[in-house]
Amino acid sequence: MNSNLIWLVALPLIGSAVAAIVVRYKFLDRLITFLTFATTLFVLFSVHVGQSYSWGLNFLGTTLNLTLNVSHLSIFMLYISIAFGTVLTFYSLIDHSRMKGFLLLLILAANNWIFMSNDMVGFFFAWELMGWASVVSVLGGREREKSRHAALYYMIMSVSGSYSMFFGIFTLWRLTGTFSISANIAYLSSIVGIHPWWVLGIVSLFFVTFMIKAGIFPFHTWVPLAYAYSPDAFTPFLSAVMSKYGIYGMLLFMPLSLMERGFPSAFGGVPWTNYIFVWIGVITAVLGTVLAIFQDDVKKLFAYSSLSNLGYVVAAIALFTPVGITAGIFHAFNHLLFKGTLFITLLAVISRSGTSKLSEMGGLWKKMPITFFTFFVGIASAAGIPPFNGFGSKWLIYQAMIKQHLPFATILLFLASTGAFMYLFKAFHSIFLGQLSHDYDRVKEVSAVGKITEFFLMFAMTFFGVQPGYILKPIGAIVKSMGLKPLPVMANGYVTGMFSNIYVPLISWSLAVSFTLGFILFFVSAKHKYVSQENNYTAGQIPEDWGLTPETYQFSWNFYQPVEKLFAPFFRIKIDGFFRGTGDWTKTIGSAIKEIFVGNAQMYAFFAIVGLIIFVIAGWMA
Amino acid sequence: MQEFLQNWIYLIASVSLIGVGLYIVLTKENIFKIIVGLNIIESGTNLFMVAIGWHPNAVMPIYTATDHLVANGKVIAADPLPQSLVLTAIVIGLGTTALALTIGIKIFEKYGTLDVRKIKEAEE
Amino acid sequence: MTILLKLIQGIGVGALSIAVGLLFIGIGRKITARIQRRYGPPPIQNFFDIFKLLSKRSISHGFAFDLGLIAGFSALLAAVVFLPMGQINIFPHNSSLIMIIYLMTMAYLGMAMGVSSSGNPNATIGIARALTMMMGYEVPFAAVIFSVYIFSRTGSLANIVAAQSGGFLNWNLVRLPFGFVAAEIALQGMLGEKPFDMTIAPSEIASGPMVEMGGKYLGFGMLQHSIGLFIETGIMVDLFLGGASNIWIFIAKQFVLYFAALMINAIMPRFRIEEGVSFMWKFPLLLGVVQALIVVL
Amino acid sequence: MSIFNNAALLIGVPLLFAFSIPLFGLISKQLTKWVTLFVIGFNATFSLYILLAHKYPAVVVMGNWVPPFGENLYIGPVAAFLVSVISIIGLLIAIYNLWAIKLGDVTRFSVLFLMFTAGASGIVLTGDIFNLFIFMEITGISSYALAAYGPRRRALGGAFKFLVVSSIGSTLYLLGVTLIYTQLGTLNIAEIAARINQTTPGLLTFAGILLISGLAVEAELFPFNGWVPDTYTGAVSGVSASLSGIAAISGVYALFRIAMTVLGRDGAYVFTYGKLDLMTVIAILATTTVIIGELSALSQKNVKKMLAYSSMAQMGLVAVGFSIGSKLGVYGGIFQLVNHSIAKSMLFLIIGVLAAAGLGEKVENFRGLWRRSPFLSLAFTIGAFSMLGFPLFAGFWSKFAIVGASIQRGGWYDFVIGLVLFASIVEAFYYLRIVTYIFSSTEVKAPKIKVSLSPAIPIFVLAVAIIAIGVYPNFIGNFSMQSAGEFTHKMTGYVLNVIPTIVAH
Amino acid sequence: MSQSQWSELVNYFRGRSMWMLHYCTGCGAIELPPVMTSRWDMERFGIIPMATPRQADILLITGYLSIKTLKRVVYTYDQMSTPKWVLGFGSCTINGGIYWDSYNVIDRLDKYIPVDIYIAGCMPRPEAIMDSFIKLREMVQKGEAKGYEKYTKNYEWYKANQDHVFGRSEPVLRKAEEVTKSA
Repeated sequence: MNSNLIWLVALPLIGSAVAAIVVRYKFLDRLITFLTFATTLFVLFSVHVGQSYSWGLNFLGTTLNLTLNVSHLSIFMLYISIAFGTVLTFYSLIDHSRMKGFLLLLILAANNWIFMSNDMVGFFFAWELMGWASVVSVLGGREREKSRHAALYYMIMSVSGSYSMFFGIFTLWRLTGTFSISANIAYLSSIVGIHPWWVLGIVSLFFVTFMIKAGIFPFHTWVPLAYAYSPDAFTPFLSAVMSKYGIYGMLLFMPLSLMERGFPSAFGGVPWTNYIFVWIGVITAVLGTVLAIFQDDVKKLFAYSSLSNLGYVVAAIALFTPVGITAGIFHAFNHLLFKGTLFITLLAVISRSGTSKLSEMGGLWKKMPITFFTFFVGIASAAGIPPFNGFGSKWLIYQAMIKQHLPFATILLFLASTGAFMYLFKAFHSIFLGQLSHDYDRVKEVSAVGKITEFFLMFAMTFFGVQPGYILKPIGAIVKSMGLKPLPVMANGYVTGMFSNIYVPLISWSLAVSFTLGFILFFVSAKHKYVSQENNYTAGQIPEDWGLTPETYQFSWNFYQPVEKLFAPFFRIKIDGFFRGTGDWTKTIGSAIKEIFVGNAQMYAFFAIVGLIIFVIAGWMA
Repeated sequence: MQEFLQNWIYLIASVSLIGVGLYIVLTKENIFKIIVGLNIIESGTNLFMVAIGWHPNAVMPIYTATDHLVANGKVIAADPLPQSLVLTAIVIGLGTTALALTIGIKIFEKYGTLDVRKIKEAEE
Repeated sequence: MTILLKLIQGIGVGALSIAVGLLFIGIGRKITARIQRRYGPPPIQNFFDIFKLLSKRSISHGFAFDLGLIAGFSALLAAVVFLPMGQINIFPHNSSLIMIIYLMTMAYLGMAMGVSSSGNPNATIGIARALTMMMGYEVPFAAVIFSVYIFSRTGSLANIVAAQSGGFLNWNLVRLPFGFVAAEIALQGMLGEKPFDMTIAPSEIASGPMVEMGGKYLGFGMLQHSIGLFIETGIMVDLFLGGASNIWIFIAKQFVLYFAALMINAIMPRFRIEEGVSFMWKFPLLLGVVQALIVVL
Repeated sequence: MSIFNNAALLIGVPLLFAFSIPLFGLISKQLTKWVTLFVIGFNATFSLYILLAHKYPAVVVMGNWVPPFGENLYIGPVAAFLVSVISIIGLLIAIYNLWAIKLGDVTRFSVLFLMFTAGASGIVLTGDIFNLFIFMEITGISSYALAAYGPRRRALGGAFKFLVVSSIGSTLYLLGVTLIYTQLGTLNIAEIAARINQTTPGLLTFAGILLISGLAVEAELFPFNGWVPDTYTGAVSGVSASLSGIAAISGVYALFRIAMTVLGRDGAYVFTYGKLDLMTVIAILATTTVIIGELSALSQKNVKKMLAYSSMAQMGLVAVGFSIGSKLGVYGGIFQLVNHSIAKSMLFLIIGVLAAAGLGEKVENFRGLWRRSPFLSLAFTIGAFSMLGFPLFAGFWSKFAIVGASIQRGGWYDFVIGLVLFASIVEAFYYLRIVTYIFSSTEVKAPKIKVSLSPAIPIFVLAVAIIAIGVYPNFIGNFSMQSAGEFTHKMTGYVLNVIPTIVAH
Repeated sequence: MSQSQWSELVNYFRGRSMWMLHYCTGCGAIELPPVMTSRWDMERFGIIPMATPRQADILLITGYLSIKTLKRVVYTYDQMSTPKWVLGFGSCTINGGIYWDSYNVIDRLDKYIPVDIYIAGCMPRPEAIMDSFIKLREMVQKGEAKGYEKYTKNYEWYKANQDHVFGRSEPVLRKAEEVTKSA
């Protein structure tokens, strides 16, 4: 019995109640949120692997044991999510978007509960809590009507997922009579050899939920909407932390696939269930990338980017090999860090410029240099460029895929990676580079709190890029706790794949030396002088005479038009159309059914009599 | 035939009344005709209830010293309880009818029609 | 002491790669001229050009412009030290091919950042084209890389070279012929030679990324191009031509590959960008996939 | 037997005051509303006393005729619990009515409202199927009249539809009662329940069908629920709240008292309907109701009508829970019934307040409500979330139990619950559409909505109750569990408590 | 290495690598392709055509300059980095050529920008062009081609001439704000 665990859940709930009372005063609300996050992080320092806490809930006639249990995976997830949340809420002290702190705290409570829960009732409770709190959080975006639609769409997907899990939970309960997650998984793994299809069915019920929450193909359609139209300060949390719940859930159930060898292998020693899942991940990665390339709304662009990155994670963990799991979790962490950073910098940019349209921004780097560099480090990480943090995990994912001899999946992931470079550069250019419109002449850099956050995030991305060992070591413990052999050598900075090794600090040193040489060469060369941005090659035309303004001289609309032409045939397939079609169809049926209630008393009487007669006749016939 | 009628006449009558009433309720447009129909159904029900307490050879359920109350070792007095029930039901029916008539009048005032099919709002 | 040695080695390799790259380009210009029945510049013309460029005054559009160009040059310089070339192999245990490719990506990112920050739309269009083309050629190239990975059971260039030792017949060129052809076409795109030179199309978009570059910035661009040329051909040599026993043979093999690319370059017109990408995703990718299938099955 | 143990007061006092209210009305019309309030307040206090002091099970005998010979009231866990809920919700609505009922004949409204509450309590308390009929009619007549109250003409239309369908329903019920009486010669629920096996099977089937059909009108099960949308929409919001918060409780109670206690057997159902048992039939009806209700609500633009359809669907869900027949299922059903009463009556009250503030009933009219009245917005959101079964709100636990019980039961209930969950997704959509409208903003600067104290109290209390139950479900849960025991164990739970000497046949 | 030796070295390299921006205004441009391609092949001297003024060392003006065109030429010249040289190509740049009396054609280029070498002729033959390139190279290597320094030193004079002649023309397009207003 470790009562500190319960504080991880209770503290945010209390904080949430307090924050809800003062929600009118935005700063107080944010301050309480930040303090609660920080305190929770502090409490977390006292939590260790193996601790557990359970309390009885007098429910359903018997005592229902709600248990919290700290595994290697949960403590890892807890640390990264709460730490990121603390950074975000610290930044949000200076933010003006409509994010409500108390909802974030509710999500935090749910977050902690989800990661620690060892019983499905608590898990489901927390999951649903997280679901609605996040939906309500999405509501306050800048574009109200779109944000409303996005929330509704997200809600429907989320609720559908929850009900699927609901069904799964009780099916398991019927089979085993217990709600304990570990006991149920043990049960499933004991019968997977005998009834693989049964297990697959039950696990699918859970996986649908996790896939929806993580935004995996074909349930990705809510992601761009919810990310793009949620309050700017909430999007980082949505993308960085909340997408990981799905990953966490998948990791819980993933060991089933290999135990007892319920399913025959497809290729490379991967059971075909996992093989399909690898491909789902790959499709998600490619799809997210390709769609991200064409977005004009920067938040939508990064939403698709999140999609793509989660595709990577899913593809990696679906392999369920030591390298795969390591790579997957590592990438999940990296994604949390760099995508969180990117969304925080976007928050800064959007709050200053007032738009999230790429085609309306440009040239902001001179106005917001620190944000610019943070963003630069962020996209470098996201593109997997050493020495920043995204590199190690991407590299490991390739290793894991190749190890299982899955070249085609790897090729597509590589395509996604190059595509990532394209959209990242697009965002980078359209926001920060190019011509600064005169509308933004008065834009200022973020205030001190923002600068501190940004420096910290830059440092974190570089640090974990250069010293991946600090993350790989706990991941090694997770891999071990899943019954797999962790990767052999994981000293700080030394990443061992199956095919080749890299020593990340070496890369950093090499870069440092070469940059020094580059600077030396640059400064011994002839002098340069700085000119204004309008002083540009315009084929001899003098801009003023030509009616040229910075906006008209900025290339950001239809950025990848040729690629669009290339992919045009694929855009006709709309996954979204399926869901929307189902929705419309339901609506049509609903309207038709509504016509039953014609508003005529006689008809109602008639229904009742007909019902009675059918009863009686059926009674006689049966 | 006579015996059959004796045994079943009330039942047949009550079922017919209910049937007639239902027919009226389901087919007539006029609100007041529908109310009449409801009343007929109710009468049928009441008749049915009274009928079940009755027996062809039954006597009044009033205690007398004579032993013709007993036939084949069984008391064959008419069951008094259904009658009391019917009384209650009649009262209730009265209340319902009165209320229905009131509502009917009000409907005529507000909607300007007694056609039950026209008592609806434009679909919102 | 070891560190100092490695440092000196690394700088030496960097200088070598620059020199060889510039020389290659110079020879290439001469060869192209001869193909076009011109006299052509001297092979060392590029050294004149570099010297002139670095000594010429220039303009800059800001710090990001400077930093981007420096990053473009330096990241490639950092990447080249990991390339095993003949007996010169400074970090034999750290020659993961994917790492080298991602390091090169940093150079592209730096370059892209620099030229875009100039605010000239031609530059950005050029970069957009370059990135699109990159998506085109990286896919068949990835197919080849991963085929080689699986075939050689290693992802380290040094080990791939080691796996090909023992004569011409052990070369991947012989063992993985489809892959070689695919990679060769991808190399054409990587080097930005015709028919894939839409990035710098001078007559359409005023030489694309280089539009605002003058003086030392253009010099850095040229240096970057020369190192890039060296690394890309070097990777091909290591992947398919069995590496080399010493640096001269290595350079000779590199030149053979470059020569082939030049030949194609000299006689080809330019693709439109989406044509280029879809070409890359048809023929070379098909070859790459066939190769991967052969390797896997 | 002390006077404080005499549950007849729960019916008697309201009825007495109901008919004496015109006298108070002579003094002041406002006074009548206060009298109503105090009488229902007495009921609430007294029923809570019975419930909390655990003064049950108890049989209240009329005129010293012990059951089965006399009429009796039985206060078991179910009655004590449901009467408390009815009275408390009645009390809250009465508080609301202090503010809401201003126009027209206030005196008669008070009379009707008291009668309505008395009738609903009577249904829950009585131990006699004919008295059940009488109380049904008292509730019915008063609710027709209440539904017709108000300035709007659609109230009349709705009331008339209610009247027609409900009259037919009560006729059917009465016929069923008569048939049972011909068989067993008794009207006492406990005795009928004990001797149900002595009936002729064919006649029992017919009687059962008549009873269930008749009661399904009040319990809002399809196809007997045609009146629901028009009546709820037409009536003033306070009345809609009472209908969904009070009448629905008594309706569902009556249906399952007959279906489970009278016609059922411990653990199984004696009442067979061909090859199906009664509960299967009810499950089919309930599932149909859920689906039809939710789907009809989906494209509904009028919020009040939407809530009406939602009520229908929720009653279906309750019936699904009951029809499972296991303790867990009935537990879920009762819990859901109470949660629904709390949430739905609150939603209707909110609609009433908004209507008074000049806000229309269209979904679009809710746009930007958050800026105009955070209190009502929050309360509406809480109610909606409770309806949807989100955690931290009351609805979560009951929905959880019903789904759990269905899946535990297995078999074709998997299918039933699949449909119900699908319908719940639809429900989520239309409720959240409103919630999202509430929190989205309008361009036009609309004035703030002032909520006076009298409607604010019930809304606040109900909203707090929802969260309180959501956070700590055990309080209501325990009562629901006891009630479930009474339903599922008919001999030990009900019959033997009423007539200790009876032997089941 | 002394300062002068260093600058000699630099000049030598500069002379060996001269990149050219050809501002083709008139008919003279037709003489350039033979110069660039196999017949005369100017690349053997390290002279290659470039796309933008930023990259170029030589500005080649191949024909008459109307006032509007001159404005562009001056802007282009300003955008080039030092060291930079101008080649006036054909009679038009020397005295206006056949447009000597036109109201909107300038008749002498070096009133507005410093011209290092004029190539006479209408039009000059490719040989003449090649010869001028060689001349320019020799001048550069000797450090004699200092037109750009002259421009800096006498900027006021050049500016006055430019302003004087530009005063004769109005901008072709309207001002920026007018454009946005009408759009």
